[in-house]
Amino acid sequence: MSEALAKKRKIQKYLGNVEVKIEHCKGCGFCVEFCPTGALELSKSFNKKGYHPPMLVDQNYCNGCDLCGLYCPDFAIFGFRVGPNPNFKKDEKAK
Amino acid sequence: MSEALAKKRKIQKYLGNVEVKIEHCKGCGFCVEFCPTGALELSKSFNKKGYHPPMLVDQNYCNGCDLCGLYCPDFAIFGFRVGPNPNFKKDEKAK
Amino acid sequence: MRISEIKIGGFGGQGVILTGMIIGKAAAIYDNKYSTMTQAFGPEARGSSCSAQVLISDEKILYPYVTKPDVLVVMSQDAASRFIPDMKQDAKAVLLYEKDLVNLEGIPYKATGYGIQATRFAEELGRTMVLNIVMVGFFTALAKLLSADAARAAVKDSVPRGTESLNLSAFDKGYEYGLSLLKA
Amino acid sequence: MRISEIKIGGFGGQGVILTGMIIGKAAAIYDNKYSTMTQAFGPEARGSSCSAQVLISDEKILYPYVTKPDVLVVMSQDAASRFIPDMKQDAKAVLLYEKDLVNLEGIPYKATGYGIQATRFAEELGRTMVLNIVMVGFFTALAKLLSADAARAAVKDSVPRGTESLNLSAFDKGYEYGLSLLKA
Amino acid sequence: MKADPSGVLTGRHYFDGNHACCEGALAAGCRFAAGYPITPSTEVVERIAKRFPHLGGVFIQMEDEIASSIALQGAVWAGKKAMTVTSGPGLSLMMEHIGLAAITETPCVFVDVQRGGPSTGLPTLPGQADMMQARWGSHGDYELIALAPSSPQECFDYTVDAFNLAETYRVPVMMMMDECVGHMTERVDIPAAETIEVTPRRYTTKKKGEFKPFEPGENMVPDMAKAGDGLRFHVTGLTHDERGYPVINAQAQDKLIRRLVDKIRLQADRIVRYEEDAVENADVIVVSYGITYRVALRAIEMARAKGVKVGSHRLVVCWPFPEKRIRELAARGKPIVMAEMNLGQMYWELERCAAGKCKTALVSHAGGTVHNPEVIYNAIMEAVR
Amino acid sequence: MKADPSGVLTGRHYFDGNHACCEGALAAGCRFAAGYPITPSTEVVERIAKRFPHLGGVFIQMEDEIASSIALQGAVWAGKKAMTVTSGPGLSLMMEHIGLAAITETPCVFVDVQRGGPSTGLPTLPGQADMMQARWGSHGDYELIALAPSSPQECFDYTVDAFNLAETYRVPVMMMMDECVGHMTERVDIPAAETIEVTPRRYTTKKKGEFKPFEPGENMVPDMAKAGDGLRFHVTGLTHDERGYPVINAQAQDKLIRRLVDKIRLQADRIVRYEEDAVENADVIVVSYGITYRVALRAIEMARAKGVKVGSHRLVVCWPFPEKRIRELAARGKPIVMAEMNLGQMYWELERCAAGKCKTALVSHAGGTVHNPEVIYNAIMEAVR
Amino acid sequence: MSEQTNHTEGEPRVNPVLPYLREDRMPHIWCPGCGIGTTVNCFARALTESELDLDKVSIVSGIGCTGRVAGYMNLDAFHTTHGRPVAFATGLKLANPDLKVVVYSGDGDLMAIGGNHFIHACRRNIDMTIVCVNNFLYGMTGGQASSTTPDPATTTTAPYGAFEHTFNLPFLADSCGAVYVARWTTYHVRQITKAMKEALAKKGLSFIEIISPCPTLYQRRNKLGDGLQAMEYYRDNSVVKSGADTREVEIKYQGEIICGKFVDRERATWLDCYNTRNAAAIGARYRPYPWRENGEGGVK
Amino acid sequence: MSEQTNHTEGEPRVNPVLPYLREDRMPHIWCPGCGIGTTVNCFARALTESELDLDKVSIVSGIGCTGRVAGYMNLDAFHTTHGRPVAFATGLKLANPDLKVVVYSGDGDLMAIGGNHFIHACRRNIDMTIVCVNNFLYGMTGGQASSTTPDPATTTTAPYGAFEHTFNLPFLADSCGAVYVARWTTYHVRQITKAMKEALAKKGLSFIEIISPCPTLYQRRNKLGDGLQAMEYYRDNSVVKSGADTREVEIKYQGEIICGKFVDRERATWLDCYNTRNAAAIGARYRPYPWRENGEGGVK
Ligand SMILES: Cc1ncc(C[n+]2csc(CCOP(=O)(O)OP(=O)(O)O)c2C)c(N)n1
Ligand SMILES: Cc1ncc(C[n+]2csc(CCOP(=O)(O)OP(=O)(O)O)c2C)c(N)n1
Ligand code: SF4
Ligand code: SF4
Ligand code: SF4
Ligand code: SF4
Ligand code: SF4
Ligand code: SF4
Ligand SMILES: [Mg+2]
Ligand SMILES: [Mg+2]
Repeated sequence: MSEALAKKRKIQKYLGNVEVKIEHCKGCGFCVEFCPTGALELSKSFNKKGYHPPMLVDQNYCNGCDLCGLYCPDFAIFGFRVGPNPNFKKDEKAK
Repeated sequence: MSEALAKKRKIQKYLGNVEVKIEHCKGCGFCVEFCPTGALELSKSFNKKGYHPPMLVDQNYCNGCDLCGLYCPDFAIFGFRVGPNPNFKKDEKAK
Repeated sequence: MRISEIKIGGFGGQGVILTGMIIGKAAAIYDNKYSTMTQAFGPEARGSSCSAQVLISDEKILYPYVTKPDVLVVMSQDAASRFIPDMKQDAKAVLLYEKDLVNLEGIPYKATGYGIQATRFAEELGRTMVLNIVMVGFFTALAKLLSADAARAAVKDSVPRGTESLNLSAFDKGYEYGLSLLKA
Repeated sequence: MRISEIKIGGFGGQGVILTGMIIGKAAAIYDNKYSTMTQAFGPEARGSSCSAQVLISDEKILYPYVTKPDVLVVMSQDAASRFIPDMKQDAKAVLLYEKDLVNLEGIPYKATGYGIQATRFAEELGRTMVLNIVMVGFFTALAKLLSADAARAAVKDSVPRGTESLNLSAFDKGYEYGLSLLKA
Repeated sequence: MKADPSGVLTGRHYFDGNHACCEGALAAGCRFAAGYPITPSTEVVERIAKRFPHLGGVFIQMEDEIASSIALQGAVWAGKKAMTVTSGPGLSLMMEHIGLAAITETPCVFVDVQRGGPSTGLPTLPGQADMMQARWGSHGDYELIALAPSSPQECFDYTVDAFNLAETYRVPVMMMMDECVGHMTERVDIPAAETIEVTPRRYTTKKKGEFKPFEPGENMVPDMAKAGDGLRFHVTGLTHDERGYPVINAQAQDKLIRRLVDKIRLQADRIVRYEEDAVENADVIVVSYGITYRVALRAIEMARAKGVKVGSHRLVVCWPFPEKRIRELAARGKPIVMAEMNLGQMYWELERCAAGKCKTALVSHAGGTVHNPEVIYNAIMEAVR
Repeated sequence: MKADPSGVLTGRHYFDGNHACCEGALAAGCRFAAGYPITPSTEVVERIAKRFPHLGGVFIQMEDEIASSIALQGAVWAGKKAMTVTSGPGLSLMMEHIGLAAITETPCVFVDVQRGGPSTGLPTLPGQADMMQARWGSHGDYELIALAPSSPQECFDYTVDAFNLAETYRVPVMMMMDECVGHMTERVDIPAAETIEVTPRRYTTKKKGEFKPFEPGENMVPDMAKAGDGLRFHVTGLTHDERGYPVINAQAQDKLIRRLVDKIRLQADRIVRYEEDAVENADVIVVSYGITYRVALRAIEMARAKGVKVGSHRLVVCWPFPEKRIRELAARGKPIVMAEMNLGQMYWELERCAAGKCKTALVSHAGGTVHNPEVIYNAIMEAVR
Repeated sequence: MSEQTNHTEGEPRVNPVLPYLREDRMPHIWCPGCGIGTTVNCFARALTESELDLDKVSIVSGIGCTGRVAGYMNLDAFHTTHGRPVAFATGLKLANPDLKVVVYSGDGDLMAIGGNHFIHACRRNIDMTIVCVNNFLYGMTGGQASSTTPDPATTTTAPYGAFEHTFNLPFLADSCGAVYVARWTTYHVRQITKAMKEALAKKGLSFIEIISPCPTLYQRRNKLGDGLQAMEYYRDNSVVKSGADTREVEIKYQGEIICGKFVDRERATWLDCYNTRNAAAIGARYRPYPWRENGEGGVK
Repeated sequence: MSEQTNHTEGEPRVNPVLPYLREDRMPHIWCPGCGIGTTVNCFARALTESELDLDKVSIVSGIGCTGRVAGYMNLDAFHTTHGRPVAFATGLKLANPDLKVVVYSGDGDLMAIGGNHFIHACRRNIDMTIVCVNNFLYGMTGGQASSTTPDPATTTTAPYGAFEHTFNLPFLADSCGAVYVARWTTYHVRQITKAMKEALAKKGLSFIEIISPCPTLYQRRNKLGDGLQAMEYYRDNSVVKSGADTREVEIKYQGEIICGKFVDRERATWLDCYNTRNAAAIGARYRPYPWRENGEGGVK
């Protein structure tokens, strides 16, 4: 999985972020798997019910599209856009 | 109706006949209408319930096909074959 | 409290229930009396004989069933043989019957009987169906339980729209024939 | 009639009910005693905590519920905090707990407590799932209500076919660890 | 509140009980009916089907009685007064939803025109053998109200009452008619709309957030809400708290179910209704209801003609049973005879409440026709012997 | 007749009540089951689904409970012993067909694992509030038999009894279990097949023409027939004569329905079953059934420990109610306390039969869990005060 | 007139339908010109031609005028509850697969209250024949609308005319999986007979819709004459299109009636599936149901 | 970790689904990886995009895991009895046609016990949206077979594998008259959202089937992994064929899942028909239901 995820990762034009309601997460992995930019990962730590909630790998990868939110069956995560990504151009050039 | 019936009437090769359970007849007229040879007619007289049961107009017209029986919703009539119709040939010649 | 007990018998299609209905309604609505109409279904829902029972009284009616009819109206042989034996055995009781359909021979009764060829009258009016209204007229004349006005009013508002005058003629036919029998 | 009351608490997925089932079956079938097992569903059918109650007696058991457990087995913090206060307040009572999942700090009790890292033992055997069987072994050693043979037999015929030896090893792990604590 | 004149056919009519029941519903403000045909009740909805399009009401013939008995409740929660009409076999199919109406406190009216049972039984002939079913036919504990008319006039009047009681107590109310009453035609006087008392639905005045749809108010009964008003309430057939949220434990059960039962049991004095005649000095009292009441009156007349002091207690409201009153009557020590068109149903309640204080006797009848008054008369004479 | 060994899981088991019930059915010869899943009863049919293919039985999960409750009857008339299993909401849906089984005298078994009601109520928690429904839930007059087990062993034993009673009296028999008993695991000893008494269906020995499918024979019960044997019989839910032909009048109704009712009422002495302990010298008797019986025993123990002479009367067969015996016990004049997990159901029968001869008290409970024994204890102490 | 008349020569004969009837229940309750009786003739003839062991044929009905058919047939006959004959028949058939099971049901019985059992039985392909007499309303209860009453026919519960969309029964049966689907009218007595014969021979759920007059309630109320006029209407307005796409055989008020055999296909029955699956999962130990001790022997 | 984390900048925000939920009932009871919650997100988004007055939207459910949806939505919500939400919704809608009525139902609720209400509602074309979460079995009661369980998946009541033929729900809805029919899987969150939006806008009965994982009972028992694996399966094995003939969209065990919008047509609703017919029969005196005093005014 993580390899496939890594492939998707690209610095995004817009900067997004997610909020996770950790205690509501049941660790199903939908958000991680279906984030179009591979921005999420299940964290190593447990919540109180013993599930691994997701976390952003790097904010640069998240464009705030909220697809994670649309997938999350537990209403435990959502994404939002913060603004243009200052790192975006640099990255493009680097490419 | 009777005109249409009359048109169907022809002397039949085989002689048939019908039995009518008069008190079970409800005078619906199915047998009369759908007898292929127009051999039946509703009688003028009533049964005890006030219906007009059917009767054979002329045995020569009945070939005993029992279509009347197949139609009769009250199981009040059935037709059967008696034998070859001695009158049959004469009629053919006459024609 | 004097209750008049009326029973009407015949077979399905003769309008037995409507007959009872009109008689009851005439009494209850237009004569301002009390009246109760009940109907008896045959053993099966369709195609069999049926009867209506009407009670008429000046006071509220409690027990709503006929025990011994004061007036019996019969429109079929079957009804005649089943119901006549249960009539009040009294010359004041009235037996009304369809003359062409009912043969009273061999059926004992004490009531005063009047026959009418209601079906023939109805046919003369062009609609066999109104035989029951002829009977209502006949009943009104002879049973003396309804005012003629009340009966007419009840006929009028119980029959299908557009058929009122036909039905009123039927009523009058029966009523007048009834009166004529009385005079005779 | 002396009835031993046992309660087992944990969360769904730990095999709490099966633990109760095996203990009860060992007593009822293989030790020829009487035993009753009842289970408590949480407020909702899925995903919440659950518990099993087992009674063991030499005589027929009438009232089938635990009032004050003589032996309490807890495999989650939630079960510990909910059930320990209801235990028999007696040093002869036995409290068995999953050392890694339950922290007894701040929960008062009079029973004699024994902890075991059942989950870790299970993981060592290669199947976290067998943690409950480790617990059954631990229970057998310390609660002294079952013969080891009976418990083994019950384990054997309660687990899925093909997993018997794994489960018996799990049992032995818990059983031996339990005995070792007694000796200590 | 007074009846909406548009639905009231003021005047003197010659109606059978089924037609009168329809008119009662219209007068009471019923504007939704769901039904499935069944003899001998069908005339009620047939008349409704004719009348509603002129009154802004909707009748729908559903695919079966189960659907009818819940479509009805949907309509109530959308703000309509609603009823369904059936007979024994249909009532049996409605049992699950009578329980739903009870637990969700949905005010609605079920009309049962009783015929001979069990099963398909005697489709065209009368019976009074659904009385216990009306009370006990759904699983679990609940209470409701049942009325038994004995004439077309009462079919009109009690149907109005049924709708009113449904609103007051938020329970399903059963109109326990029978084939005799349903098909008997008599004078029915429908009064002017402004003289017909109609209980409006008691809607909450609270706002979303404050409003708890199952918080008991007046008469232990919560205020109502209807869909579309912005209250965003939740209704469930699960055991629930005052917010209407499911709570699956014994405490919530005790709180909710006891209230549902107590709102009828504790207020029974206000709901119970009966008619009595000459019970004070009676040597024997006849208890009856529905059409059998009128038959019993004939028997009472006969006995009185023989000089027996006979009293009559007639149940108008059958459920709740007039326990207190029957205990009083029994305490007089004089026999009580009960006639009903079944093999013993309300009679068990009578016997229970009599509590051995007086002799009781049942004049049973398997149905198919009313009692012969003689049989009741004989039982009366036997009781005073 | 002895049980067919192929269906008997002889030996000592550790089963919950639902599994035991399944095994009881198999031992009794049940080879057809139709069901629809519902908590807390589903394990019964789940086990059946596993077991039947090995035994030449057929289980079909029908589209709903209505279908189940009649598919069952089709199977009986094809010659199988059959049952269905449900809980309150499903039982409500089966009401019409319980009436059908009653009027067609179809021997069959309905298992109700009671949960908290009404409506969806408490799906996973116990109740005993379908008791009156079991008796009265279908329209019209009829009688049936209901049993209430209090342990897995009894779930096995009584299920065998239920099938046997169904055959003997040709009535639907209700197994009134509850969630506690259904989900409680205990030792269940299944005896050897040759020691299990199984009542075979009493098929007619008559030929077509002579045979009348509803002519009462032994025990007022007609002999059975099954489809395919050339008897060309007719079965209807309408009121019928001995030939099974519809007869729609009061006489036929009286004849048929009185027999249906009387075959239970008049033979109640043979059907009624209870267990008593120390009632002879008791100062108070506790009446209970099902799981509540076992809870009451704890309360009785507590009271006895205080020196109170407490007797116990435990209903095994709930319907018919042990009227005669309760009247005898009441005649002793000592109080009777009843505990049941509902707000008063069998209690009304107790009160009726006590007929004022003794004090009676109800220890009610809305369901969701068993009584706290203390509460019953308190009622006992209160009763003897 | 004597009871049996017009019988001029030959031996006393019996109406060929009589052996199939319970004579002691005749005359039946159906109205003059009602088509149900006609379908019974066809059924009797189909039974004769099928050469079935009649002792093994059961007939199951619900409640309704059509529902009375079971009670008149000299077979093992079950007059069950309204809407439930298919569910009863399912139990009957599965409990003894040697029985040939026929359900006779009205449009209300089968498709209103009984609709769920119908669609599930079709889906499961329970081996039975279902005959639906469609008279476009509820006859027995006095002429209420059903799910087949065409707009704008009036009925007692649709006094201003029926207005709901109707079910196209052959299409529904087809959609749910019936293996044999046909429609005829009571005019088509020979075709009905043939269809019934085919249906009886077909393994799986076969469905025959028969359009039939209800002169008392449907024809009269809608001023369409009597039973005979209905029959003439059927004769003049039926179009035989065997193999027609069932989507296209909807019936409109007084429109043409498309008749014919629409579906005839093979599909494993419920019991086939049951045995196949159990054999696959349980293996050789599984004894197919019903187990026959010795090949052709009886059900164990 | 604190309750709300990873929230590094900007204002405190809310999950856009939250306003549609009864927060005081969260967390919900659904299992890890259960797809029902995902469909709720889509529904919430569709409601937003539809710009409906939420005070006028009612949601009706029966009993089942899916049936719990009603109870979690911050709408007027009715958690009725098992199998009956469509019948309840019919009453609700007809009694107040201004309401937008949505039924959320499981495959067992809708098509087993509730099948009759479903087919009749489709036939009548009652104006409502029905969402069916098809997880191939009965979740709430512990994993019994339903009429959609594909052969040979095992369930608790089909321990040797399900063997009955299954319903093809889009085809059935289509056959019975639904005007909008679509199928998607929980993988297709955007498409579900769009379908729901279209369905909400559609007059008449719209039906959306959503294939959804039940990891606890279906996937696990059949060794198909967890919820995520089911989602990946959907992603890899779904074939979008909008406009496909509904006859051809049957689902086989672990076969391809044909998704798309299959039906989108116009057909008068029950209420349209009711008004048209009454107006025709009664004439000018007839006031169409619901009568609005002044054009756009409220229901009288
Ligand atoms: C549960 C139940 N509901 C209603 C009825 C009343 N009922 C008897 S027959 C019938 C409908 C008959 O219509 P159909 O099935 O079309 O048969 P038809 O009489 O037209 O042949 C109804 C509604 C009943 N007997 N049982
Ligand atoms: C009348 C009735 N029968 C049975 C039940 C038990 N029951 C509750 S939910 C359910 C099935 C749920 O399956 P489905 O509709 O597919 O929903 P899911 O849980 O799979 O989402 C059943 C049978 C009930 N509550 N009521
Ligand atoms: S908001 Fe979009 S990009 Fe950011 S984590 Fe969620 S799905 Fe990935
Ligand atoms: S989708 Fe939701 S529940 Fe699943 S892992 Fe992500 S945040 Fe947790
Ligand atoms: S037997 Fe044939 S030919 Fe003779 S009357 Fe009957 S239908 Fe006509
Ligand atoms: S078809 Fe039968 S009922 Fe009709 S007229 Fe002929 S004999 Fe009489
Ligand atoms: S009412 Fe109609 S269907 Fe019934 S018997 Fe009469 S004509 Fe036939
Ligand atoms: S049992 Fe299945 S459908 Fe129900 S919540 Fe769990 S995963 Fe979802
Ligand atoms: Mg019909
Ligand atoms: Mg499901």
